[in-house]
Amino acid sequence: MAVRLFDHPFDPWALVRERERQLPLERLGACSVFAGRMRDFNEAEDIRAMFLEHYPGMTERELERIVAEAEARWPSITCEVAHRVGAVDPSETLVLVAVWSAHRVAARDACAEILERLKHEAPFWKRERLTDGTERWVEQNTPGH
Amino acid sequence: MAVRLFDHPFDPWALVRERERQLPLERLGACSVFAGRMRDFNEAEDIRAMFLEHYPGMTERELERIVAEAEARWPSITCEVAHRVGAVDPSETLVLVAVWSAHRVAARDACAEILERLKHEAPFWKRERLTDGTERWVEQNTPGH
Amino acid sequence: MTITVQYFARLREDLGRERDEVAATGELQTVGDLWRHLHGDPPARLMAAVNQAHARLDTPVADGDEVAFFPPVTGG
Amino acid sequence: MTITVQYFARLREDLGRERDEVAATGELQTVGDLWRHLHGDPPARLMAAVNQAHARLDTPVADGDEVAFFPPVTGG
Repeated sequence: MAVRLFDHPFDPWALVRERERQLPLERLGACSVFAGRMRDFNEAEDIRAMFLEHYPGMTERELERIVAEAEARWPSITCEVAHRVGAVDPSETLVLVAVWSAHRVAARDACAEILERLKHEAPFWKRERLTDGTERWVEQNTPGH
Repeated sequence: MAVRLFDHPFDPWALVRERERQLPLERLGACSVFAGRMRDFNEAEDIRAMFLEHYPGMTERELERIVAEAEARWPSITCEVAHRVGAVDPSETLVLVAVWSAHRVAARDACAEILERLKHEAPFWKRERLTDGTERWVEQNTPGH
Repeated sequence: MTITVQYFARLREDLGRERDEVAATGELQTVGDLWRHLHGDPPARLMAAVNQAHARLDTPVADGDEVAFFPPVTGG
Repeated sequence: MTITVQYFARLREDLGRERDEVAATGELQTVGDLWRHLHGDPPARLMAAVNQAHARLDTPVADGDEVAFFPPVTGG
């Protein structure tokens, strides 16, 4: 398990590749990855920037718990989770979930489950700054399944 | 749409990153990727190497058709598909499916659908060489959903 | 002895402060008791944590606990 | 005029050749006719393509077509 918070831009594919250098890929036939980026629009409004507030301490614990529970449910998986905090600009990566497994169904299902639980359980809050200068809190995440 | 066949090892994350340099990521908030690697075991046997036979011409047409049909079903998506052919060693990447979209459900569902259709419709055939020197054709792919 | 109460995001802004310190008494047995003691009726969709783990309004609180209240999370 | 028939993977090995050329006649109206003409009863799970698109045993064939027979595909 690896869970990381970044307060600066990170390259999700470099992170995945770096992790894979330490993994026995000849036994892990499947890798499922989700990368979420900051969009420059939301609910028909143009967004200039975002601030990601979080609850230091609880955030890391929650991410580790979510990953540990996925590893208990799909024992063969290996996971990497990363999330931005603080000020974020459009197109930057907000979240990365990567799951390796011997088989594709476990990798795919665990990747989706970790992302959904992260979105509904990990203590992050998005505050958007619109192009007209006003700011607003994102009220809730859209359902993913 | 981009569909590529490689007769030599390729780095899936370099491919994804290269493609993203041409994409408007500030509008594509979600990226779902699957990378399949050659394992050194299958059905309890140790595998030393693999040869991926394909049907030149039909392979490219099928991959393009599968991606085009996914793009018709999920109009917002952008796709990248790559597949190895020829001789492959364990841990090398066999297949890459990457799907970008404004929203995560479309990216995730389209990525899974393209992979499943590729596995059951694109004309590739795996021939495995076991560690005892014998060779065998893989009879069929396991169901993915 | 006290219970520390933290607020996040819109809730922190609406309340105008980041935290409260509350004297632990026998009447404050649950997360819900704590909110009602400080702010009255809890709003819809209020989320809470005790010692950095998710909690509900009926989760017990004890002297020395770190309690947090926050709106629905929106990460990812 | 002829129909080109290609074989792939285990089927190519079992038949001992990569292709056949068949004279187009009025009796060879479908993919299934072509297989039966060349090899008798079709095996279970036989897959076929006409002009590089998936086909079934009842798919029509015509003069000049490229027909292929192969076992279940195993890519990905």
